[in-house]
Amino acid sequence: MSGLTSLGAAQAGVSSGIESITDLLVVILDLNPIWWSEQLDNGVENGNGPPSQQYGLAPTLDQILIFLNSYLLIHPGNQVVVLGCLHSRSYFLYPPELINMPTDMPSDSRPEAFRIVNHTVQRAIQHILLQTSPDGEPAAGGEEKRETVFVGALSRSLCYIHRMQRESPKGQFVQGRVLVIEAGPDSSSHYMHFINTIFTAQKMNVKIDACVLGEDSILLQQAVDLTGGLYVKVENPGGVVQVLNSVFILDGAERSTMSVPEKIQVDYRAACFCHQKLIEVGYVCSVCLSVFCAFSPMCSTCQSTFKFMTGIKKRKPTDPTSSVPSPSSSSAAVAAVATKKARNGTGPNSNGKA
Amino acid sequence: MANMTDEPDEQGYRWETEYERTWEVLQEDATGSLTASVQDVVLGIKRRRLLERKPNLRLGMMRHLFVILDMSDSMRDQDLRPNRLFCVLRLLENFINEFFDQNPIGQLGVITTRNKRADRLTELAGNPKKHIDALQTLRTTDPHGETTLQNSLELAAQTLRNIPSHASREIILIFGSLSSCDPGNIYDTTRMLRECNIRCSVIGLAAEVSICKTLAKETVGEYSVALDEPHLKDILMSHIVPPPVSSNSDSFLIRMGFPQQKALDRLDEFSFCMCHLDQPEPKTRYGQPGYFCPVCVTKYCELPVECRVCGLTLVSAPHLARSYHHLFPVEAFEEVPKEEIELLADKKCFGCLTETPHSDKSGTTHRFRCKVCQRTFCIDCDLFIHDTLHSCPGCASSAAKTE
Amino acid sequence: MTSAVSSTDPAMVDHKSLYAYLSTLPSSLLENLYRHPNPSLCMAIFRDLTPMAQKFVLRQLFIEQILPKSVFTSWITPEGKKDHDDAVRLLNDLKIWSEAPSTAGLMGWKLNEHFRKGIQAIVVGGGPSWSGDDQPTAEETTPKDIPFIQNYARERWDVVLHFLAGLSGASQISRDTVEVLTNAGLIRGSNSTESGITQNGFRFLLMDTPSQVWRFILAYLHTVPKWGMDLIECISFIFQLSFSQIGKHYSTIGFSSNQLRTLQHFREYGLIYMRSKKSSRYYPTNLVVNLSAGAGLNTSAFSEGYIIVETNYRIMVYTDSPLKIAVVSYFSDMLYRFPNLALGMITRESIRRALMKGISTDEIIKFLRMHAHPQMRENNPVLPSTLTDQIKLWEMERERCVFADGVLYNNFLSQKDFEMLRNYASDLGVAMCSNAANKVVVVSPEGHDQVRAFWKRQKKE
Amino acid sequence: MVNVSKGVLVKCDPAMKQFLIHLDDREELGRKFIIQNIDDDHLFISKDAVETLKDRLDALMDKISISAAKDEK
Repeated sequence: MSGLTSLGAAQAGVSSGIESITDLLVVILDLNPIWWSEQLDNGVENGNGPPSQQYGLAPTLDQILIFLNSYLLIHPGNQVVVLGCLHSRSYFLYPPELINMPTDMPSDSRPEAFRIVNHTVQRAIQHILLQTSPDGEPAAGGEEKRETVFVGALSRSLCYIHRMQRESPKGQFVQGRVLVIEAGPDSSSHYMHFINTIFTAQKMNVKIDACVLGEDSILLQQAVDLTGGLYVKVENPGGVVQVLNSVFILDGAERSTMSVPEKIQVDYRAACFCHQKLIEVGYVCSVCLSVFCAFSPMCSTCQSTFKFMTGIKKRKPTDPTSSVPSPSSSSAAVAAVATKKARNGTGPNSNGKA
Repeated sequence: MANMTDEPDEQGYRWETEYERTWEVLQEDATGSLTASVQDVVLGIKRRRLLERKPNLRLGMMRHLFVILDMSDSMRDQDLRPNRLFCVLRLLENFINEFFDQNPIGQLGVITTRNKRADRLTELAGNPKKHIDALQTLRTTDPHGETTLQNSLELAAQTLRNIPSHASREIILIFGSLSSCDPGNIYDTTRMLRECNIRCSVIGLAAEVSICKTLAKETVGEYSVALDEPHLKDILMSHIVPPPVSSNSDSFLIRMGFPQQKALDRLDEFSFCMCHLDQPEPKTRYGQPGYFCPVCVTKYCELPVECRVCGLTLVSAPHLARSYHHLFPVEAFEEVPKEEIELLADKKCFGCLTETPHSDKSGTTHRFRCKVCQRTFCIDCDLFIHDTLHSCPGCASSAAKTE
Repeated sequence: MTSAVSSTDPAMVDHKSLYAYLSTLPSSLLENLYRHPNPSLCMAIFRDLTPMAQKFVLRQLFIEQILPKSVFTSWITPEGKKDHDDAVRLLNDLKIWSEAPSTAGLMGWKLNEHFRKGIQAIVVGGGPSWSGDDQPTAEETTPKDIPFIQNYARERWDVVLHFLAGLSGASQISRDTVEVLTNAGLIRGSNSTESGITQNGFRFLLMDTPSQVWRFILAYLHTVPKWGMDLIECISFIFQLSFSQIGKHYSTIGFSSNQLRTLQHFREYGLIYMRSKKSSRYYPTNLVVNLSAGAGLNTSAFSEGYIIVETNYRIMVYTDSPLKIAVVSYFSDMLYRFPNLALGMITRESIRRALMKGISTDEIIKFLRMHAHPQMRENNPVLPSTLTDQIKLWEMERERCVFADGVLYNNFLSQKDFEMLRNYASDLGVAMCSNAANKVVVVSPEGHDQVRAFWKRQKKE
Repeated sequence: MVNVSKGVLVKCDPAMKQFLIHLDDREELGRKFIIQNIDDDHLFISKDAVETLKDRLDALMDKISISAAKDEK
């Protein structure tokens, strides 16, 4: 680099421009009022298991605040941002978007910095839940409102991380990480925005972690797998803080020195545009790449017409062995299709199951 | 701010262009500081970059591209640091990564031409690592002899000719020398390229060569001569975005497989993977999980790949989705007029909560509104959304069922 | 982080971190440190732990029963082995962990109850609020703003540094401060005003402000027992200060006499600001806030860049404070003085003079980089590499020959004898150097008599 | 019988070692001070020669290094 290599190298270490890394953790909470209230209802009605079996919003929120305080406690440089997402809207809880910073706070054994974060988040959630009574939401189907759309909150958090990286002083690098705590089921209505946001997170090398309370979420599994994050499904409502404080508090470097839950098998099959059904083999329009489960003469998204095809695709002679598309190879393709149909019913490992 | 003055679009060398009078643009404001007007200049540049976006055309998705690299004596010239060959190799590696990032189901091949002969460095393939390793080996071979345009174009066309017509066929020629030694008549080759609908663009490193110009013009390609390294980088990167496909090529419905990754726990499920079959010891991949082709259940380690047994293109859903943003780009945001700025409900930018500054004298309010969801953003978020995010946070969090 | 020099000799107080200092305290003292109602101390100690130690404590926080040791080893990957051992040693030294039989009979690590309560109070809340924090802030006539406090702090701190640098005209400082400085090993024992600055003193002046304050407070804690003040109360008061907010004012009602005395001391050093000696409100200054992060935290926040170094070894110091110019002149020859600028030249003689004083070139380079003018921070590397390489070369020039006492054994009769003696010496680790060809070995003086005794025994058989 | 002698072990680069040997041959310090030449970068010398040797080395260093400041003044 410069001067005597030994001297230069010793000096290069420091002057590579990055002196200190601050960690910024963005937490996205799922505040879907319908799902949380259902938890209480079915807790009371059919009483499945003792009350501690259900997820109450208040107890879960307390555990999450304990996790936030632990994260802030670890290093004075750590920063936390909290977002809340409902069915159709996302809000910044800390730094608050709707209300302004509360000033009069009862003081207790928590340091001031932690108390400010906790109170702001609690105040903001109260404000949001009071403001959006169930009918406050735009009129959408019953089932519709039960789902949670975290995509909007996710893309806003990437914008925020991008801003923090822009504004950080010269020698400092802000390393962003997003933790999504999801309760309700997935909604696949925004797949386009979802996949673009995941690729952006991948490019900014922002890891997306997922802590799921309700059922498993395919979208979050894909997000975690593509960005190299962690995915944990919490069974016991009381153990949320233990899981958060053991797994999701680990930052980049520590995930190699401390054992973390192993990688999940992600189901990457595409969903066809016409029936939203996961398919194994499909037809893709060469212009707009939309996926169909059966051959149709016209593409529904880009209205381009297709020449009729017999489903036999001439094999591209890309490897040198077969330079000219000899007739034999096309017949091989036909044979392959035939055997597939024969074996379809009985094949041991034809993974047709969802 | 450093290279503020040299805009890539001016042709010709820098000393010919008349200097931009930057010192007149910066005026001191009341307090004598320049910062305010410096900010305006920077914002002005950012705005201009936004407006240059090309309108939305129907883009050819399945791209098959051959890169022909000139390895003649002229590549030893040192006008590009450290010499032309090394500079181009460094930029090519960057280009290949970016190409597969933007066109995951596209395929790329590299051909080198030196000593009056053209040879195929790598096959048309979808795995960037293979190409980059091949380029590494080029660093040790030293360029000499003369290039041959005709042989290299013929070699590329030989493969591209029998690609199914729905996929776009392209050649990028990086041409360092000023002469070419061709066996036959070069114009026959250009006519053949045009008939096979192969789009050929040339990037000149030395000077403008007439045969390259006609070649590019006839095959609807682009011909540009690089002035310096940053300019060369810009030209190379401009080839990343898929070229607007000519309307006559008909579209096809391609049959594709979406394999599932399966962990092998039971012993009887262990299998070799096709992609490492010809590796010295394939047994290292024996127990690894892999993707199983839905038609012929052969195992592959990574996607996208074309199944060697049944010819089915195997790809995973995110790969397809990666090219969506070319087709459904976010339209440019409109600027919030001065008078409306006060009555805006939320004073903060929807994306990053910055309180955007007051509207300055040139009337720009640095606040931009998305036409669909009416959310307002600051200029940095606007750029971030259009350059990398490719989706508007406001629309993503609104309930409208946008597909 | 930890360069714990044996603290028995106070003059050599060189603790870089809280851990190094605390591990020297007797365990009974540590025990009631954790029992102290104010959890700020537990917080400071927790923040000073290594990342893995912190994670172990957090995982144990809400688990009552004792976890066997094997649980902790199952939590790490093979790569984390070294961090795991450091964490175990660290937590044992600080008495946070103690060995105890777990329910299953295996030996496990027990988390100190008081430490657990302290951390839980911090993280969960609900405990008693920190003393002196929530008294209704009596109406302060004109609350001081932050810039005022920062100026006051810098001014008072510069007085201490002026005295240390031995500049004439430095206003007098109290006898207690001189005692603390001697204890910190920064000035020689003589309590005459003439500055007998030691080598550590020079290096102290070159350090950035937060680590200076940190080292000073550690020395202060060492001298507190001499003044008969209660160490625990003093430590917890300091850490409570470090977690307060700058710009707010706190009341001093209900403070013990010890705390009031500490308050007066800190007022003199500029760590807190009080309107007058007897005022009942005090403002923590930026020197003491987030002190517990030790020397590591954002040094850039403190050092406003005022030094420009050029590739022709000329150095420009944009300041008028004699202190800054005095410090820079330790390693450069001052050529010209202007009202707001001092211009100097770094030469071989100036660097050798600094090396004689015991300042190392790494400290000089770190000082220059820390106070580099914002304009210089643009380029990478910040300091011109020709300068830093040359400075290092001048340092290496002085160390071309390394002299070390030794005892020479030569003209052995047989190769066998030579090898036997050499192997014995090297097993003992006292063989400094040896050459098989001409059968010569040099042994360190300490090892000499053992080797000789060994040789005599061999000769007898 | 094995010979034992006390002294000072000098570790230095070969070039500096040659300079020391040169001093020893020409008895610049009044008498021979090298007791044993061990290997390329180690010498064993008598204890009392160390101080004068250091000054002589500094003089050498000053002689061979040009200083920019001198022509400045």
